[in-house]
Amino acid sequence: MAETDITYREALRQALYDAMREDDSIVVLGEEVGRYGGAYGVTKDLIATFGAERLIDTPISEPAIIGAAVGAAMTGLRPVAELMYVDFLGLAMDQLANQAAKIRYMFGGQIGVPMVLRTQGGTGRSAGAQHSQSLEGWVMHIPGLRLAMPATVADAYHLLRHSLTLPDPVVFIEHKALYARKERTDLAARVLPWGRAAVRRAGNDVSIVTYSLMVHTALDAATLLHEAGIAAEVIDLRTLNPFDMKTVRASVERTGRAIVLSEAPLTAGVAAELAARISEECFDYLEDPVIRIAGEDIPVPVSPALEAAAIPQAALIVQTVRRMLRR
Amino acid sequence: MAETDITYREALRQALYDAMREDDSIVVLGEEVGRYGGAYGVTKDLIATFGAERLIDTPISEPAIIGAAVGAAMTGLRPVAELMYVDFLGLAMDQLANQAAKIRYMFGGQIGVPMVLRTQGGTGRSAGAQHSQSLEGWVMHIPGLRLAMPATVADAYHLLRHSLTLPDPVVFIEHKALYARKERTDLAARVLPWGRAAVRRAGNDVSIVTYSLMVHTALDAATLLHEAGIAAEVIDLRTLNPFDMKTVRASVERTGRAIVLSEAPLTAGVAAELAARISEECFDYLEDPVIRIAGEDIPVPVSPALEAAAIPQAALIVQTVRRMLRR
Amino acid sequence: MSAEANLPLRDFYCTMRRIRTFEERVAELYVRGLSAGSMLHLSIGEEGAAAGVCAAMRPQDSFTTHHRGHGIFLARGADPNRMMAEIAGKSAGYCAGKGGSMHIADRALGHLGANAIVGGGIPHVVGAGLSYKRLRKNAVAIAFFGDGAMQQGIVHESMNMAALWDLPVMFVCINNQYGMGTRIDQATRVADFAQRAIALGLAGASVDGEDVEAVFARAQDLLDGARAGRPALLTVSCFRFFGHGRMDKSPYRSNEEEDSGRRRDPIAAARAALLERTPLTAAALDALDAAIAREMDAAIAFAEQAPAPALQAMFDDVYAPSEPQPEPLATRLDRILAER
Amino acid sequence: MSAEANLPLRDFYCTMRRIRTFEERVAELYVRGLSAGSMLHLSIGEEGAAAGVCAAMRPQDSFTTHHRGHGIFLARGADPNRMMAEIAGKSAGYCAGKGGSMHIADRALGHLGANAIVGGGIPHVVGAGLSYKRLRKNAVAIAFFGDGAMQQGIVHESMNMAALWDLPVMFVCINNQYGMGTRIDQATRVADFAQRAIALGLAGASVDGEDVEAVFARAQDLLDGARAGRPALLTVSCFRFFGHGRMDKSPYRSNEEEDSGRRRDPIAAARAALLERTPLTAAALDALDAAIAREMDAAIAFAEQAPAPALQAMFDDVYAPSEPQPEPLATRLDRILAER
Ligand SMILES: Cc1ncc(C[n+]2csc(CCOP(=O)(O)OP(=O)(O)O)c2C)c(N)n1
Ligand SMILES: Cc1ncc(C[n+]2csc(CCOP(=O)(O)OP(=O)(O)O)c2C)c(N)n1
Ligand SMILES: [Mg+2]
Ligand SMILES: [Mg+2]
Repeated sequence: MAETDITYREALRQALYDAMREDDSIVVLGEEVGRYGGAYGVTKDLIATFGAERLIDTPISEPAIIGAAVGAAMTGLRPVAELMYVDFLGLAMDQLANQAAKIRYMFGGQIGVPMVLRTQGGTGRSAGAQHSQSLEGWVMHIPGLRLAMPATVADAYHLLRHSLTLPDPVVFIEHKALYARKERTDLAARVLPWGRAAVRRAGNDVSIVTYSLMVHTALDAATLLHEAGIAAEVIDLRTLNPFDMKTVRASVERTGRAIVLSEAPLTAGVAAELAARISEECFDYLEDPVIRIAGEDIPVPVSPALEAAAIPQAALIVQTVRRMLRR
Repeated sequence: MAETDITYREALRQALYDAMREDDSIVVLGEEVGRYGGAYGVTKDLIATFGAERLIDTPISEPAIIGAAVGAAMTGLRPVAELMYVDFLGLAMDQLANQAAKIRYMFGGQIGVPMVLRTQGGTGRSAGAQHSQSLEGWVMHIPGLRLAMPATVADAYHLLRHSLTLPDPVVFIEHKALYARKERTDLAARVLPWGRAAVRRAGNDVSIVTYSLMVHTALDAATLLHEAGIAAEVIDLRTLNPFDMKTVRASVERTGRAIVLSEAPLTAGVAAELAARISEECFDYLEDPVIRIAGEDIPVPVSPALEAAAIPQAALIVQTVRRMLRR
Repeated sequence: MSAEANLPLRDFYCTMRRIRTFEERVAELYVRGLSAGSMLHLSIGEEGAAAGVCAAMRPQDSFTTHHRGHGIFLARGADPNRMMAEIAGKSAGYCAGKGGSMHIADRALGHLGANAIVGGGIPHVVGAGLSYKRLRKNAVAIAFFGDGAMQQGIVHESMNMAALWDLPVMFVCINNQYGMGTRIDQATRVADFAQRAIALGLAGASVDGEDVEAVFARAQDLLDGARAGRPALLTVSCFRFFGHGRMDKSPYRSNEEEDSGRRRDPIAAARAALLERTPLTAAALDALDAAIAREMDAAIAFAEQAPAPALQAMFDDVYAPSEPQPEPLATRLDRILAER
Repeated sequence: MSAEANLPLRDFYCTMRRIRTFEERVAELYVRGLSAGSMLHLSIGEEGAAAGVCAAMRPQDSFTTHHRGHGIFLARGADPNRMMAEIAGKSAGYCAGKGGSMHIADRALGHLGANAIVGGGIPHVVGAGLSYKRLRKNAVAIAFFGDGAMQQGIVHESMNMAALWDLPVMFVCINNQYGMGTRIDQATRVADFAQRAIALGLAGASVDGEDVEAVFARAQDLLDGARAGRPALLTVSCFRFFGHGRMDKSPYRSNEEEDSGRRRDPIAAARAALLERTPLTAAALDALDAAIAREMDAAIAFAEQAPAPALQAMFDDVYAPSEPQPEPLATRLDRILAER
């Protein structure tokens, strides 16, 4: 197949479409996923192909939506439950963390929960403190949950396809500011396997380790750094459970410097895990402490100017790297 | 007042008693807090003194319990909402993280939410995967929530008293394995202020940074290490938001080595934050990477032997420190 | 808009017209890209619910609203300037520009907050009811929310608690027949929500939101009961004239449905009744409308001219001012890098 | 216990007696410190609900239970040896000793899991119902839970969905009047839960759990309906003979209440009916009881002798065996420290 211009949103939709064609047991359930086509349009018109039995519009009942997906996954379906905003996890965390994540374990391996929880998070639409969060840290902390956060169009497609083959529950977090992103992509081309990080830009001076939207911020920073004669390597983790420490390590051992970049509030988030792990595994190679650049430790303000200032900007990354390298 | 033998449970109860005597606006609400006296007996007989209007037995409705506490806190009461197990946070996380934590901010500082969410967590009673978790990491990640985790009898009393004077929501996590712990304590004696860590044992060879039950595991390890001629410093953080990096830093700069100890699963938990922060702030002083010793990345199994093996043991700490120090 | 005790319908009309005109102006603000936030939910068509219920409230009463709460707050007496400024994300707004359209609150008027989580504000009134009961305030706390929220478990928990504890609480479901694109019969088998309330021990009643006087009367009855410890659920039926948000063109509704729905217009009904039942002339009402239009134009101008919040303000109000504050990222990086 | 189609009451009796004896043995296990876990909830007094409903289920049906689920699973046909071993945390148990009393499941018998979160397993049957409907399985999924769980929002959400989608689902509330120490009238104003079901569009019915035949008949009716897409809530009233858990001495109940409650004994009732209505003699029933006692003694012996799980087993089953596994802490430390 040839490369075409395709958006992140279209790639996700295509992934659902292709997977549902191949696997009859896949059903999508959630608020507005059917007739409406999804709050962000990812399931647009799928109902026309697959019918209301497979694109199931639900009442506004997040705990029961996720709980129903758990039950369906235990009994022969492969549900894709959509949580309209990752911010609503607080309503459904029991079903996710106490049920989906633990059922295989508590029941001694008898029953798996092959479901995908699709949701989206992040800032960028000044949607306010309750619709702009980055809560992947909560998920990453719970054993039993796989976690993917695609940054590119190809990954949106392939990671979602892959999620729909896994035997365990997957939390799949899209980014609201990426839906309209268009890339020239051949969806038929192979990508890296699930669990492997991608080096999005090679460089020997510093490793920037990140995922989701921030990959692009990191790439912007790398471009600016390049102009200053600094070669930054940008690593896109793609999945956070499992996550590919091998690639990160190889990079940091080479560059001797690491920046961990995440949109979520700094404290006790994913950036902490990445920084801790790099610090413990690459200690002898580090010229500088691993620096975390992350969201401010505040709720996301609705004012667009404040919202933008509350998450990492390329300029700050550039400045930080230059200070680290003293040039 | 003189020192008496008092348990962690009694200290908590006394704190509630004394605070409720002084402050008429304090009410306690939760499942079984009144007539039953609390699942772990912390509110035992308080109803006899304060009546059913101030010790409010609720239906089993965790989201609404926390939500009602939020509303009460906004309108003149100072509620203490009890969540019987921290594991039930998944049901109430929306009311905690999207409501209690963000109300002051979203509303531009007009209205505060001076409430305390009292709960207990951790292993030790082989209560299974849904009743043995350590979910403080979820809380620490949310800006707007204060977080205390007392390890000692005196702190159980004083940190709870202090929580009941704060203008912002506090999550107060007790440890189920500490309730019966007895210490000779003078509750009238002053303790360190809120937000300050306590050096529970001084030492110059390695800093062990921890909180809650693991303080005692660390102290056990330190005793064993002492026999091997190694002086470990044990730091009890007491509160995780805010947390006292100053004390930690001073210690690590002196010892050059740090172990971070937490009962929660390792990945993306509180231990990650502590390790990341020490690594970034004490980089030039570290002889070894900051080592995290934490719970296994698994749900907690019910079998007592497996449960015990799933969380950090003193022996492993000792072994690790000896390997770090090569003696 | 002066209150004429013997002519409440004129007041209702005025309140409703102010809401509608406000919302029309907000829509323009949005289209011009001046509103903060991608999300904007207009309450046009629902003015009868807001005006009727709020008129029955007393000054000491408090309330929470859902995401579609502009009208309710205006009916309660909000200053359109500060509302508009908040919606525009300006520091002159009710919440210093941090909350925006979906998170307006005002302590002075007993507004405990709009909420962007469907159902999120519902249990808060249970807590407020506890306070009022304990502190003997003779106040009622009222939760406003939509028909979609009736499927959230928390409404059931909250109603059960309110009934169990005889709290001074009223739940008001503004039933505009839709939750986003989901019609009520696609969300539940039983759209008569009063039954749910009754099954939990509350009073349950329904009223047609086109008739603002009926809403007021019903609300007043139920509020009297609530004040005496008999909580209630009032469902006010109406039609959401426009899309869920400003981007939603409601493709899931037929033209006929929209046309007939928009004929259920509480403002037109009130106007007709005023002309029929009172000495007020069309010209007088037009003059009133024009005055309101000027008021709302002024609110737009106020919001536009108001300064944006200072960037530094983003660190304020995470915690009370007296308490330890968050450390800004830049400060932290300076500290770590400078010390090396 | 062979099935005698013309004498179901004998089967019910047998099932109920097996449950009670099993629970008595479990209590001993607990007292002797051999059960894994501090938590143990006995279903003595509730045998009528378990035996009656499970007898009406078909082999293809599935179910979830609450924390007080031993009796239900036994009535469904569980092997007492494997149950007892699970409760003792042994690898020969149903869940390899990882679940214990509150987390027993068995795929083969359609047990989708006991749950220690009050209400946690309720929505799972909605999902199972979706599966069965879509996969045309002619099966019903049944959620068992207590009266306390009726106050969890998720039960309301789940019932609403089941009704909305005409799912083959039955909700069974075992109403033992208490949630821990909270009597039902301290948890809700309306204890007649059928009203809640009806208000959401489900069939709602109540039956006295002392009469196992009545439970069976009611359950069969409702299961027929559920199989045809008419979900239902069945409330079975009974009395929890002992404390909430083994440590709870029920100080919140008077002796009179306990005495009269324990007279609502489905086993005594069935025994009396058998003696009256059938040729079975007291001696025959005693012999049956004795056989059951031997069976349960054997289960205890089995559990005691079963080996404890290997420590390494704790890392199994977090993920499917084919997938990346968690790295044990010791391995990680070895790696980090060895490499330096
Ligand atoms: C917990 C939660 N779920 C979903 C949403 C997305 N959402 C916002 S409004 C809405 C529809 C609400 O319908 P209704 O309660 O009837 O209020 P209306 O919009 O009709 O006023 C939905 C699904 C949300 N904001 N919060
Ligand atoms: C979500 C949650 N809240 C609270 C508890 C603690 N708890 C365990 S059982 C129970 C009472 C349940 O009562 P009911 O549903 O009537 O079941 P019963 O114990 O009477 O069988 C409570 C409060 C829990 N396990 N899970
Ligand atoms: Mg609606
Ligand atoms: Mg009960």
